[in-house]
Amino acid sequence: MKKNKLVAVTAAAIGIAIAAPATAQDDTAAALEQYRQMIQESNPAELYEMEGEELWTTARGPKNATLEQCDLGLGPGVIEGAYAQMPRYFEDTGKVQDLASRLMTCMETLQGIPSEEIIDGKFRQGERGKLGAILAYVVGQSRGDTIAVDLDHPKVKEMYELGKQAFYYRAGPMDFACSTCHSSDGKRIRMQDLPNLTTQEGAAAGWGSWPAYRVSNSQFWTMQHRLWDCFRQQRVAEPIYASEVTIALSTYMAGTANGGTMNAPSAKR
Amino acid sequence: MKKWMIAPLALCASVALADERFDEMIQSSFKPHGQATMDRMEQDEVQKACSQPDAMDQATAEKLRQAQMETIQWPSDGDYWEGGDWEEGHKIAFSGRGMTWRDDPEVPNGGGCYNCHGLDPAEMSYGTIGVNLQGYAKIRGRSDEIVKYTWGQIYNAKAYNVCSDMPRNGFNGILTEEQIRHVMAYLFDPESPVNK
Amino acid sequence: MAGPMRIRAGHTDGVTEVRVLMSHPMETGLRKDGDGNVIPAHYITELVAKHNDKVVLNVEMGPSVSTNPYLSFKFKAGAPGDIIEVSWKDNEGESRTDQVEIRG
Amino acid sequence: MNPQRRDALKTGGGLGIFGMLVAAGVITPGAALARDAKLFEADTMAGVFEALGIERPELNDSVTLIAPDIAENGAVVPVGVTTDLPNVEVVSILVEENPNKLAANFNLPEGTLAEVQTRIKMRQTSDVYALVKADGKYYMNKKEIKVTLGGCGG
Repeated sequence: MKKNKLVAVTAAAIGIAIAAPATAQDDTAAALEQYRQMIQESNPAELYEMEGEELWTTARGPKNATLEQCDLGLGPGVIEGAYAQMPRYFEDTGKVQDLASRLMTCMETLQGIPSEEIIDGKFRQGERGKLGAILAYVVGQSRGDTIAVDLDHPKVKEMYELGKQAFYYRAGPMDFACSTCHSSDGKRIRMQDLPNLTTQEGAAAGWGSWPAYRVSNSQFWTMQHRLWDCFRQQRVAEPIYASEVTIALSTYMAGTANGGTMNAPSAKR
Repeated sequence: MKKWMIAPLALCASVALADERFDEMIQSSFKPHGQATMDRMEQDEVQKACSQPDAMDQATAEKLRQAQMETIQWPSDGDYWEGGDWEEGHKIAFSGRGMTWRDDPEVPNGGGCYNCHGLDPAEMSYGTIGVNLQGYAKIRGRSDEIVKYTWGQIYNAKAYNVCSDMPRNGFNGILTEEQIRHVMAYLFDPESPVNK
Repeated sequence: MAGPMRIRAGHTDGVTEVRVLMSHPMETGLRKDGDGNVIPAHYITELVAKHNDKVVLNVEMGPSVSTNPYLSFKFKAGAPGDIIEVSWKDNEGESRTDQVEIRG
Repeated sequence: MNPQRRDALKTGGGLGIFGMLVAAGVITPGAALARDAKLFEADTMAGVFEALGIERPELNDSVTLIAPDIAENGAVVPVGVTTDLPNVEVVSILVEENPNKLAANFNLPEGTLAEVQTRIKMRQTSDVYALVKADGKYYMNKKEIKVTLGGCGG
């Protein structure tokens, strides 16, 4: 019996719209919140989850195998709740892995799809694009689950600390670090609210809502894609797909978010 | 006083090891792309000192700050804003383009001011990382002191607060002297919507 | 080839509510790609929804319906287990049909 | 259990449902295949009414347009239309400031409720109109939706 974790849709969108206040300019924030809630309904990310589910069970690659034996940390083939505990340490690779890098391992070992093809590829295209859809499906199977990254594991803790250091690492011609935008409450860039990723609450809001369908460009973005674009806007060099710094930062965010709830894939501006 | 500044010797060894591990991670995790080359991963002394979650000691901060003050190039002809065009300044304030691996370095950069600051009170879409600058000169006036400070702040914000979140626009070549003058006009010109 | 639609149909108190999410770029023909070339218009022009064999909705669309279009509607009929079938076609002649059972 | 049939008719070649429906006489070829292009190409509100052969309807509170006051991004603006008017035949959504005004026409057969939702693109802040044809007459209401700029432009 497969757990249907897609959001239960109600007529909430209509209710919210009618209930929305329309008074002073201070209500801009309330109006934006109303908009954000409305776009969560029937999120197009579901289309990617559907595609990912199909890819999970389709025999592919040089080995013509499915991903159904992929071990995401809870045993081969166990998907439900797996993402809420990632990144985690994997004995077989001897590494702390986020979901993207773990799926890359599974695609290589089970299906024979070389990881280089994904690392050297482009977001939303080819095997990296397919990995994104599979990731959407896997993440959706942790919807509503509590974020629980094992910071007691020394390897995970080490990655967390490296991620924290990377978070505060200022560099490039604009002197930006992740912390420039994401270390205090209530800030925004333009109209975009910035979660304070140094607090449990902020990290849970941030980590717990990625990956996401971005309505601004009608694209499904993974956390790898999100981090890549953050670094672009920091004006530093380009992070390599699934590189250590991306996993370290993910571990820092997820670890800080521990106790929060996974609400992804979500829909974002 | 912060631990990383006055760490006992015994701790220094492990800190150094951790730093080596960290540097290794940075070096192996990035690649050059367009104008965003690997040297951008190297830190200068200000970036290094400001990459800690906690504030540094005051003496160190003051020394670094003064060194940054020395970098400021004041307008060559003494024209801080009168010769600037607030409409050009608006475009620069509005544009966030430039310096990413996607941008052509030959095209002038934007200042990205609206990303962090409110300026024109009629513009709804502004960030809040920096202070709100709506009505800038209307509120603060146009004394020599405030005009000079504003130029310096845009040119190198680290000369006033060494770990400021604001980019060093002039010092790091993000904006040209002429562009800074336009942004200054956007802030000081009575005709600018910022002061309406 | 366009991906499958996500269709959900639920029945309460004599009314069936249908929500459809389609995978489609809905290009307006007004956008340019990175090289400055106009991206040709490519959008769904029409959608038909059927309950068993009866048409319950027919929508004509222009390119200003959002990418990956979503729509919802309700009709007074249907029962759990009945079939809802939704079809669309676009300005390039591409089309797609998917089905779902009404849930109780 | 998954209620979605993945192996459902993937309209390979052939006529697909449109052809079948036309063949079965369920819908006329005109209704199914020849969308009123003139209506969708109208680039003024007046042009839309002209294409429909009607006078511009007065605003009327019997029609409700449900939409956010502010759309953070104009690429996706959720809009819904409801009305208590009886015998609703068509519900249309129009955006005054878009290049082409008409976004969508919902043709509602008998039994389908006048309660529809979709998502539209908006180029800029604009009045959005819900136009309803009921019992052969047209009724209209509007709501202004503000569209903010977003992102850093980086």
